[in-house]
Amino acid sequence: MIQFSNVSKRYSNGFEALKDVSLHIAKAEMAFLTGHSGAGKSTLLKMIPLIERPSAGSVTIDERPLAQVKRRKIPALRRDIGVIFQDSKLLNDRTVFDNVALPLLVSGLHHPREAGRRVRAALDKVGLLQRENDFPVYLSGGERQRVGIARAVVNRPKVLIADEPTGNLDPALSREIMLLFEQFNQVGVTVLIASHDLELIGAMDKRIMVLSKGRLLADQGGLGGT
Amino acid sequence: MIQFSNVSKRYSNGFEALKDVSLHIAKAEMAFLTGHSGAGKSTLLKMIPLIERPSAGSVTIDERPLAQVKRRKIPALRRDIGVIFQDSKLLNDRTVFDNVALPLLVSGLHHPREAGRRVRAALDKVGLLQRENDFPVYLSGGERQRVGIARAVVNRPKVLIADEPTGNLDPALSREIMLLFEQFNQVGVTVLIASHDLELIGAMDKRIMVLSKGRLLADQGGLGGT
Amino acid sequence: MALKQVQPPSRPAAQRSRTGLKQRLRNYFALHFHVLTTTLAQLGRSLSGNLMTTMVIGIALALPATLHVFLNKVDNLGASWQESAQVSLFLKVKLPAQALGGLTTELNSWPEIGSLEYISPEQALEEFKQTSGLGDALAFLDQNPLPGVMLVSPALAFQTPAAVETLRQRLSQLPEVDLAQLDLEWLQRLHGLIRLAERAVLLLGGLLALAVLFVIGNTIRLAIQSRHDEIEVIKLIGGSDAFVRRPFLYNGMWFGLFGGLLAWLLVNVLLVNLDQPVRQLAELYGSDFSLGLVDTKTTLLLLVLGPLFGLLGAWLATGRHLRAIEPS
Amino acid sequence: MALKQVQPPSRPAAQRSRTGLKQRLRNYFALHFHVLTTTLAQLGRSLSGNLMTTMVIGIALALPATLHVFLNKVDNLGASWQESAQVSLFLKVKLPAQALGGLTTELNSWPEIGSLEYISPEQALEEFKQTSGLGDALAFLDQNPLPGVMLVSPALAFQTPAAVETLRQRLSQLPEVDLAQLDLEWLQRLHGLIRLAERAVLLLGGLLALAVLFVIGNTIRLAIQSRHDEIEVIKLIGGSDAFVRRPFLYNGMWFGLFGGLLAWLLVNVLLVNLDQPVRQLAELYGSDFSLGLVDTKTTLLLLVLGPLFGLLGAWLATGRHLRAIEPS
Ligand SMILES: Nc1ncnc2c1ncn2[C@@H]1O[C@H](COP(=O)(O)OP(=O)(O)OP(=O)(O)O)[C@@H](O)[C@H]1O
Ligand SMILES: Nc1ncnc2c1ncn2[C@@H]1O[C@H](COP(=O)(O)OP(=O)(O)OP(=O)(O)O)[C@@H](O)[C@H]1O
Ligand SMILES: [Mg+2]
Ligand SMILES: [Mg+2]
Repeated sequence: MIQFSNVSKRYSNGFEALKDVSLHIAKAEMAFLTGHSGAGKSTLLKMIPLIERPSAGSVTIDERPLAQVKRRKIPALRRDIGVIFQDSKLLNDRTVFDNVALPLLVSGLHHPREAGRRVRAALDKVGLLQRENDFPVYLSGGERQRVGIARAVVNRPKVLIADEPTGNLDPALSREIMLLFEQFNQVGVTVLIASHDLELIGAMDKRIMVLSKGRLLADQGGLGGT
Repeated sequence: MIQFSNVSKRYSNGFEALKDVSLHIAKAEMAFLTGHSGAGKSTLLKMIPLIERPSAGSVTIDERPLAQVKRRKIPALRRDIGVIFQDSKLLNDRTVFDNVALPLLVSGLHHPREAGRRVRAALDKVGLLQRENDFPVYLSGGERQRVGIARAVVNRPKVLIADEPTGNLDPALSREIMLLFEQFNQVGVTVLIASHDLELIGAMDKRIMVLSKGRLLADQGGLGGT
Repeated sequence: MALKQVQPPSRPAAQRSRTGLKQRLRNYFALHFHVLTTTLAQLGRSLSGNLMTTMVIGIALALPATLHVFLNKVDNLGASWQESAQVSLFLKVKLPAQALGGLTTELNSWPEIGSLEYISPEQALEEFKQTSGLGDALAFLDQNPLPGVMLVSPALAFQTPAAVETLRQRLSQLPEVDLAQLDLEWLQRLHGLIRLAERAVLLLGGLLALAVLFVIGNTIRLAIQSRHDEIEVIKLIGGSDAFVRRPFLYNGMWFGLFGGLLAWLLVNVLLVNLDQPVRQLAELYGSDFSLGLVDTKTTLLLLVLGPLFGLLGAWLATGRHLRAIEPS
Repeated sequence: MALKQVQPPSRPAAQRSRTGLKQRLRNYFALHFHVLTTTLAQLGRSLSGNLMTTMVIGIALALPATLHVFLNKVDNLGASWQESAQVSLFLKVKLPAQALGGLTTELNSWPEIGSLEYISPEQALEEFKQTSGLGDALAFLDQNPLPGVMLVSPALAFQTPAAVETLRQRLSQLPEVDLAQLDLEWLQRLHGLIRLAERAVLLLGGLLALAVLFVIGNTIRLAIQSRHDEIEVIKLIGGSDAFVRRPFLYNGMWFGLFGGLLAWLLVNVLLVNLDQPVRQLAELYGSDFSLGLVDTKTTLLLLVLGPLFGLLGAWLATGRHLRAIEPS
């Protein structure tokens, strides 16, 4: 489903963050990405929703080369991809409910009952149902991160991308969130997660790709540990 | 040096994030704070630089009750405390160098040679010396977090407070940063770190305090594990 | 996933199960109404700050509007200004009454001529005695040396200095007329004054219209800057440019509308304040002219142009600045 | 830590080893200079947006300044307006030359009187023949019925309608004078016009001054909003309120200064544009009056008031809004 072919990325300051990376993630697969700080994990993930574009090589989703997606069509593409960021990127002037409802609003769902049902289902999954009327500044770091996760899944995307989704969560909660991602994966969502927590991702028994200084070092299917 | 006496914190929405917490951290001690997401770790840390004030009980630093610090005197207090936040809180319109130099500017050090020397020393400690002219958006999540650490230590504070400083770092780098904190501690800085990474903090062989639902559950001196 | 696989991939998930036209239209209007009301609510929330913006827009709109109202009123005065364009015909001395009647009939048929007024030699002498201050001195005269005078006011369409001068020359050719005199200077002064006022209003109006555009554009630009993160997030989530722009456009419109309302208020305050000196001045000219309040036309103009300018300013500001914000 | 333990705890670390007064002063000025230049650089960087703000301020400052310059020039015209306050003394007929000389000497000694002009009966008749259009008719006269006329212009300080009227009454008591006449109406009209203009300038100037304050205040307020995170971080690091406020104050000052410069330019553009119609108008009144460019005093006023208003606006905006931002 997601195909990287000889992708390199040189940033405007001349730094080469990805070097000749090729990989394929199948439909409804769940995979992890790991590597040292600055290895290029976030750079790789950002290419899928077209936040960054490769300087060489190509990325295709569903056989569709992203290089050919016109500016006007980018929003539609992004609506099909749920993204969880390293920092949660919530809007501070809206309640938790409104933050999670945003993707629905953006894709044109205004029916209040239906929207409310979906938002509450998503919040329930991350254990924050009772906080729907709070503003993000009232939440702890881990709670904010979980709201970000709820927002990413509320519109039932086809692809879920998560950048360090458990960086602010305690071990027990981290495992719960990973199980949640696995549930999504089981109903057919393609899931790609970047994480440093080798213990956590090792226990998941899924494919693990290791980046180092922009190169894909190892690509182990379903083995625990590094 | 830092004394919490029966501190409770009820937020404006009625939620009680800390319940009757008492603890004492000695001068030049290094201690860890752990607990589940939403346990109250950040709330506790925020009381030291007067970002939050207790609703009951009192906090004193160096025998000085914080409740009596006047509004005008808060900046001077904060200049003596290095704070590392869960999100790195860098200024995006300044280079890494200028971000790290900010605390020096704020406390009135303008001598360019001296400031440059200190900023570069701090950046060197977190391994980002060669990135001093980049803007924060050009950095990876872990790099940003390390810049935040450099900023917190550049002014040689008497107290160092870190909220999840290694949440975005890989295990090897996390250990390095912990050793850096330990070095600071060894020259007399009082260090208090909130973290979920039990493995990491267990290996440090320092005092660990455990918060749960706003209460101080355990307080173990120099024992590994929970 | 069974549910989803039958759907085309590029349509947002939320719309997949509802594609009826009616539902879409309803969605569309619901969205606009939602944005309309939420932007208004936002405006209300940070009232004190937005009041400042609104005040500036109001002031900028009020000044040219006041001038417009003022000149409008003065234009309506037309009639009392007309006098200044009069041509005085000094008739031949001892003109027979029937020649005078013939002249009157002929002149009345000329399209250039608006109205006539005849002053007989006796009236002229009387008036001359009174106004010249030579009353006693003129008692020496044993006969009336003055001719009859016909005051000719040109029709409205013929009041430019050139047209009046042509008329004067035609009139001076008439056999009954000894001399056709015109206070052309006064007419030219009047036209000079009007030209000056028009030029000033044009410059002022232009500058202030520009100022309104700038104020609104600037406010929206800074609003965009201060909501930079929000815009980034919405774009990341898949919000289209139109979706992102919409609240700012409504915002500009609200600013313009409230600015227009405030301007209306200000214009009235200005008019009331200027009314007394204007009235005093007018009295001296023997006119009962007074400014009154804003007319309906200007009111409507303010309430239409205000939001329009707001929209335009917002459009200009969003065009450049929204595009520049991209997620990173 | 050995180094540190000898230092008092509440002094920031960076200052601990350097407490000399000279060094502190140098630090202080270095800081201000740093903020002064960095805010200017910031302004330069986002030029297009800041240009808008500057334009609005410039326009708002330019309009009252133009009016000020205009009225100033008109005030300097004083001399040519004075005529309108003339009193015409119709002297007794056949006044002996030496009585006339005595009258002239006496009147010249009155402080109320600015200047005198004598028109002999012969001159008067000649002028009357020409201006009345009765040239031929007056040929009937076998002797000159006209008296000599003395035109009296009041001194500058005695040109109010009331003072001129008092003067006229005093003059009419003189034995040599037959009649003292005054076109009081014209004088009153003039004063009415001046009152109106003054009132208009006051209102306009007040409104626009308010607009300048609002524009600058608003710009600073939105700048504060858009740098919310930055302010929060600086406060967290221990930046004092003054430290946080300083760049915004300088920012306001820069806006005011550039706005003032722009206003100066605009005023000149306006004056040049209005010069032609004004000159045409003045020519009709036989004056060679022309607007010219902005005088030095107004230039200085703009360049001082601009930054001052900028500073004031920034002060007002920062006072409320900076305090509201606290780290969380
Ligand atoms: N916009 C940019 N311009 C220049 N360099 C960049 C930019 N973004 C990232 N980089 C650099 O590219 C490298 C890879 O960054 P990336 O964010 O992909 O790392 P990462 O693997 O996600 O690291 P982390 O675990 O710390 O988040 C880093 O060295 C970073 O400094
Ligand atoms: N300003 C606030 N208003 C209301 N409730 C708040 C506020 N800040 C925090 N809380 C609540 O207080 C509780 C403790 O928050 P705190 O940030 O201290 O947790 P934490 O231990 O740091 O959690 P994490 O590991 O997720 O960062 C949370 O449930 C949070 O929702
Ligand atoms: Mg990353
Ligand atoms: Mg926390």
